[in-house]
Amino acid sequence: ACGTQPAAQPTAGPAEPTSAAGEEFTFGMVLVGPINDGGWNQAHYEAAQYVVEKLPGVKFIYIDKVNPADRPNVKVEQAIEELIGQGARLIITNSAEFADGTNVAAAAHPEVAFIHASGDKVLTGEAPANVRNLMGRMEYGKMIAGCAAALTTEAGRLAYLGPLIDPETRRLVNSTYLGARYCWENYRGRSADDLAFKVTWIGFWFNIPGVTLDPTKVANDFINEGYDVILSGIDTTEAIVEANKATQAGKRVFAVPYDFKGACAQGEAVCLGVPYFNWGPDYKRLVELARAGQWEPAWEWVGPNWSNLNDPDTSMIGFVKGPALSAENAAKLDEFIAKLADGSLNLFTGPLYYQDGSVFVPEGQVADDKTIWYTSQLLAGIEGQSAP
Amino acid sequence: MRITVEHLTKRFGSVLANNRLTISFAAGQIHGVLGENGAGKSTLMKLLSGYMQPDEGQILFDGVPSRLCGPADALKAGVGMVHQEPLDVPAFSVLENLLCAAPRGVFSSRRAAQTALLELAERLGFAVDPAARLDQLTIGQRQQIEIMRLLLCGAQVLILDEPTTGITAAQTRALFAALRQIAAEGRTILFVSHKLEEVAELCDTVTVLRNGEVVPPGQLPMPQPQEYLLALMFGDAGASSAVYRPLPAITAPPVWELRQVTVRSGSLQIHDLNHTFAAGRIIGLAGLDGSGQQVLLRLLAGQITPERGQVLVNGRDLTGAGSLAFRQAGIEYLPADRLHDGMIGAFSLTDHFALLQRNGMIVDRRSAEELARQAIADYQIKATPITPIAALSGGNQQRAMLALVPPNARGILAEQPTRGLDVASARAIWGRLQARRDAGCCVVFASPDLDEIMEYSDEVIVCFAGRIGPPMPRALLSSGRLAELIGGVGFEALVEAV
Amino acid sequence: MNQLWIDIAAVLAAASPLVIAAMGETISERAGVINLSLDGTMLLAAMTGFAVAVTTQNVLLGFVAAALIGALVAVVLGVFSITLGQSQTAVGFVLALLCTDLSSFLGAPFVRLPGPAVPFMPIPGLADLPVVGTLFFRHDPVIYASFLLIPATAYLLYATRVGLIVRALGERPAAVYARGVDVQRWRYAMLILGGVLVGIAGAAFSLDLKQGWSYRHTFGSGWIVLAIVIFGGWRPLRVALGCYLFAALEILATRSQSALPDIPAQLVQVAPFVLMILVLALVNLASSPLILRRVATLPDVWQRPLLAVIGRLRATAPAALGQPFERP
Amino acid sequence: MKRSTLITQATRPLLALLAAFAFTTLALLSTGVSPLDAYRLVLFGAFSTPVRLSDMIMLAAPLLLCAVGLSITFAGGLYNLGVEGQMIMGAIAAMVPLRLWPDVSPPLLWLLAALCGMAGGAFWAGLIGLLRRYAGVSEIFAGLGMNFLASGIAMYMVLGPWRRQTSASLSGTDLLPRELWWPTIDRLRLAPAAPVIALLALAVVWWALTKTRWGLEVRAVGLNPAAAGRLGVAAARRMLETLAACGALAGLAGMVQVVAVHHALIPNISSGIGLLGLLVALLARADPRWLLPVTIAFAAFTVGSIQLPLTLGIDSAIAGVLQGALVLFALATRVRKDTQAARG
Ligand SMILES: Nc1ncnc2c1ncn2[C@@H]1O[C@H](COP(=O)(O)OP(=O)(O)OP(=O)(O)O)[C@@H](O)[C@H]1O
Ligand SMILES: Nc1ncnc2c1ncn2[C@@H]1O[C@H](COP(=O)(O)OP(=O)(O)OP(=O)(O)O)[C@@H](O)[C@H]1O
Ligand SMILES: [Mg+2]
Ligand SMILES: [Mg+2]
Repeated sequence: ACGTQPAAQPTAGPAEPTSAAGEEFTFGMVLVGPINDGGWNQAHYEAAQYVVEKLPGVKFIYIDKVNPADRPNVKVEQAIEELIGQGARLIITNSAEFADGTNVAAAAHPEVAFIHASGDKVLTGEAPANVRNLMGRMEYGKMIAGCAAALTTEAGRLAYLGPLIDPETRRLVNSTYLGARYCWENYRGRSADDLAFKVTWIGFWFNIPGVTLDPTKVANDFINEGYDVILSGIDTTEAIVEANKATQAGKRVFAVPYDFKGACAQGEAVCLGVPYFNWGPDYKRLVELARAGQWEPAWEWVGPNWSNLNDPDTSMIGFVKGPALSAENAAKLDEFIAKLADGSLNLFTGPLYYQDGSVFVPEGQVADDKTIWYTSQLLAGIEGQSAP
Repeated sequence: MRITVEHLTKRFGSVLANNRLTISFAAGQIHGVLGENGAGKSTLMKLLSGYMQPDEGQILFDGVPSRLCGPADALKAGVGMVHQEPLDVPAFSVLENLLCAAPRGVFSSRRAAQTALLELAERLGFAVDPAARLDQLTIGQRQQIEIMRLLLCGAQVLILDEPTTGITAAQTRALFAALRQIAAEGRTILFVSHKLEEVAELCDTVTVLRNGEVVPPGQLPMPQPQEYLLALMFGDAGASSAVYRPLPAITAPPVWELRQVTVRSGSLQIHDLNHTFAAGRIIGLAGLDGSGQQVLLRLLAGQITPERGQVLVNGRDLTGAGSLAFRQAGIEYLPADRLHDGMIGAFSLTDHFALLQRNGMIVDRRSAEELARQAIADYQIKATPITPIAALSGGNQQRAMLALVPPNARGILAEQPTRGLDVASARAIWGRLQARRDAGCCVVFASPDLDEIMEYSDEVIVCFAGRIGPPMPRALLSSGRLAELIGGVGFEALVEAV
Repeated sequence: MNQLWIDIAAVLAAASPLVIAAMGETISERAGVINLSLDGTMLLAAMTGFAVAVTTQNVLLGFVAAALIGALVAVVLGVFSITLGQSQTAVGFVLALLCTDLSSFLGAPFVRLPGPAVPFMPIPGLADLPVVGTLFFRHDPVIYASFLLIPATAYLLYATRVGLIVRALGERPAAVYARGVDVQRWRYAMLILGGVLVGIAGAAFSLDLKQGWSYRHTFGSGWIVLAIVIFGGWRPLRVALGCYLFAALEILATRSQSALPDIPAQLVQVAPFVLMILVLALVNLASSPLILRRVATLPDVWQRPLLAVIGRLRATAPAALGQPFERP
Repeated sequence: MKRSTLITQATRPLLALLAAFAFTTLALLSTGVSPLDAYRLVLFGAFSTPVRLSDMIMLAAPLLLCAVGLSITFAGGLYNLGVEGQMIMGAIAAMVPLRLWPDVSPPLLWLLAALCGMAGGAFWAGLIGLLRRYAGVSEIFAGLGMNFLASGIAMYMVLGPWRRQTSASLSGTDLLPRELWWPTIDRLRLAPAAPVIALLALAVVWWALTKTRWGLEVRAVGLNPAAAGRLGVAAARRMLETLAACGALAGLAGMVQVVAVHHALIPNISSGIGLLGLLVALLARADPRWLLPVTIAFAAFTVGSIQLPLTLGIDSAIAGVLQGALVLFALATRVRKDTQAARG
């Protein structure tokens, strides 16, 4: 019954020797959640499969669910140690939580290459020399998601199921809001004051019973409070599942899942679309780099391929429109995407204000990468905690 | 219905509780069953009522052999048993208790059950409130209800195991009248008791059990001479030796002094109590169940704190100090339920003595074992120093509990000190308590058995409805007067006189 | 106002697995057996129910499987405690942990898979009634079942012959034995009946209220149900009230993030568990001798109503709860 | 007679062992992997490399501390399910000096942290005792409630006062400065101080329970509080003391988790070690002589099972299944609880 994890079988036998390297190259991944979560972790897992498929002679091993709830006595370092013991020469860790552990393990194994996905320790100079950071510019995906939500909502009430509070999640919420507000004002012709946008943070990337808020309950609560589009910011799919249930119970609620291209499958009827990560091409590039022995530290923040958002071989960030998005709104959304693509629209243009009224981007300026990366508060107009 | 048993045998491990018993109980009569503790009376009754199954032998009802696989079979056959401690459900009302697991078809409805119950109660002369909760009734009342329940469920044979142990004289009279009435209606009654007088008063025949056998084989018609029955039951140990002893003068200070004490426990309240308990006395507390004896004992043990007033022990005010402080002041409390509240079943005598050591951080096993050995010799306890207390017989447990009373104890509070013990064991226990008294201890005990009170007390205190009478020298009291006082006759005048 | 009714309806729905499990536990505790394995049983049943429903695409089969698991664990508990006479607490606790790990182990392939769910089923005609319709008739069958189970349990315990025997089993098994009832067999039966309900409650999570399967999916619900049964004084109506109170507290906790931004919601969300225990403590404290003695010193005017309140609050456990019974 | 009792004494644990493995094997078979491979990892995996061995020891140390503490409460007749919470409170309390005075010399700071941790755990356990004594809440539920509260407080500390500079994640506080980590052997994660302290605790508790009057009194209270009280034992006080002693040891375990394992406060700092400790204590029948071997075995199962998902693709929870089954079947082969029913 456990056949869902074939990649982990060492019995799979050595891949046929390749002309390129002659010997097999193993890369390992430590995932924070389960590989089939329909979200963040599945996106990473499938990217690894993509690499194995595209690069002969590359073997993939992993340990998933490395978090204090599922594996209380396993630390990231330990998991990495196991993977290296199994022969991994490149390690990918996929959670912001893994920053310290990745650095500790990387320091202990200078001969191994490390990718810490979503982190910034290279940027801050705290990482050993064998660590790279990789992240996608999901801000665009979230703007599109926000726009789709704003185009669809009837009540003018959007809810965002947030994970934990850190710069990354804040900038993603802000992007969503900016996208939503823009489309609300420009396509729906309504005032920003009429748009309710609420965030509830559950406390972690996904539900850890007893530690985080229960996303199922939070989503239900959004619905009971009259929010009719739920945007997910967490790794898992509770938002779309609950929206789907509510719709079946006679309400009209939509959802925008996150992270994984196939996430709409859990509730086609309510899915407005999904912004997702496509890690495959970049992992492939980095695996080749590591195999060639050309590893060096870098902090990368990769954007979409604007010419074809959904190209599996080139675009790090994608957006698939969902069945619940009406044709009319889909057309408007395409228009919006086109504006983002050609640069005529940059939503991070001032004036933008934080919740407490302080200035995020001054009038007439455009935020640079570092400002956006280290967003310190939610924007004015968003209901929800900026900082704990 | 006539009951016959043939070659009935029941073993518990190495104990042969019933050894090839063969007897017959004729219908329509009251049959007494006598025997010392552990003679096998209860075992026989439990076999007859299907509560346990025999190892060998058979039971015949009206000559028909029947296999009883459980109490249900027995009741179907018409045999019902009232256990010594009524086996009812205390949390239920009288009516619920009656209906619980009643055989199919006996009661068509709650209402029908209630009517039937009230009718029967009237016939037997019992007073009953169908809505009352059982745990608010006395043991005697609960026994009456059990009897009626069994009769209503169709019992033709009624077995009563020591029914008079926990009930008052008045209740005993009512019970006997009812039993005669039931027998007169043609039913058979088996009456188990230690008490010769009761058997003499009530029974048509008597069967004496000794070590699991009937002695002499077969039933005896009543009446029989008391000495003869005693000899059958106990061999030589049963000979009476009650000697009245004059009270010595007391010089020691009183052990307890109660000053204006008001105390409440449950629904019972005792007001403005003033009493002094002198050293070197045995004081018996007499009264109906729940008249205040237990409250008084627990008050003296420091287990309940008075609402008002003072409790002095050896002249020191210990009001509200807690039972530990009382103990440290030399007060020892011996509960009725030895294994439950008295001692630690899994601990041996040695462990108990070790527990009593008061100095040093480390346990001195050697001296504890020495003390245990000595206690076993002194108190004739059938055990080794390392036998778990739970494996001792009831009498030996009681002796062990007594042996554990520290030598410097000033006051001993005993609740039913001989509960469930036979005459010989009881006498041994009393010998010990008297020795303590002679050593200057004050012994206060409560007992439902008036004979025990009369025999062993130096002074008697009568409790009636939460009021505590003045101490009366035993020498000035007759059994009849005591029985009257317990029932409240003349109690007012007694209290006024003080 | 309308929002209030919606919220109450949400509480009624959210409490449904708790109610079902609590009724089951009430029944078995009334018969004298504590099923301390509840938390593990619910997890294992939730997992099994979901796994079966996913594989067969049949929700009903999922519930059947979950009920069987509940019964199975109850039987194991029975064999160890009723038949072999081991401490119910120890066995129940070990079973709770064992079933939890078993659910994690066997459930691994089913983590976060999409699966079928109990369909929404408004009662035609009644669902559109104002207020009442929202509260009671716009739910799914599991929630209706939880509604019906409360009076059914009360009826069973207080109005039937079976109920008399069950209650007597918990109060004085020896008395029931003396009346010709097979104590062990009845205790098994009630334990299994309770287990079946607990199993169904587990599936009510994974197939309805918190649809899907993940590790520790029903987090702590089993423990809280055990506490609620005590809080409810082993009386079905009060036990149900406890479940609703708990569900309400949980919803309040979810809401509190925006209402009380200074307190992390994570602290608030454990609050219902803590509050439940505190309430239990208060209830017990109220009927402790300490308080009763204080009350006794008050003037009569105060004493009477206070004693009445305490009497209502007082919860006495079945006298033979947790005690083994051996046939003589 | 003698012979047969000897045989049953030897066969009973053996039977339990067999039954537990049969049960676990069934669970393994249902996943389709070879049980032998799985057992090889679970039983011996922890001893296969120095790194794993050291991980096992670092799990065994806090586990032993908890189990030793629980053997005290078991002797006192209490089911201290609150041990998880006591560990958490110990960890939180230990963090206080570590965060307040990072400049004090490390050994002094560790001593301070250990004392704080023990006090924190003891305090938390004492609350359970008070709830039981004065509010009549069974220690099981009081303990569970306090566990929830403790983890709530830990989460509050992690998200609130002690949160990281830039984020508010439940993953934990910032790591402690390096010099505050307990020194480890070479490249292993083994901090020798942890097992040493745990063994010391074992010795002290064994001595206290079997040789001292306090221990005898605790056992008396555990068997029959009413009778113990009658015989002059301050039963209520002993109950509080046993809980506090257990809490102190659990708190110490929490402190070890902070300075030797996680080097930070994480919400799940107790990592289920307390509950595992309950299983250990149950299996060892709270007998101090059995605590050490059982602890090592259980820690080895847990550490060994970490490789299961990696090499066999099955979940590591099978270690928990094996542990639970062992205790369950061991319970079954014990003497009945009700053999010493009341007589008289
Ligand atoms: N359930 C039991 N297990 C072991 N031994 C028992 C059991 N019941 C009775 N015995 C033993 O069998 C013998 C007869 O006991 P039984 O209760 O029949 O005596 P009894 O005549 O009723 O005594 P008593 O006057 O004390 O009630 C005693 O030695 C007793 O210890
Ligand atoms: N449950 C038991 N566990 C161990 N031993 C027992 C048990 N029941 C009976 N015995 C043994 O059987 C013997 C008889 O016990 P029993 O209680 O019947 O004595 P008894 O005749 O009632 O004596 P006493 O008059 O002292 O009460 C005891 O000495 C005891 O060793
Ligand atoms: Mg008898
Ligand atoms: Mg006896």
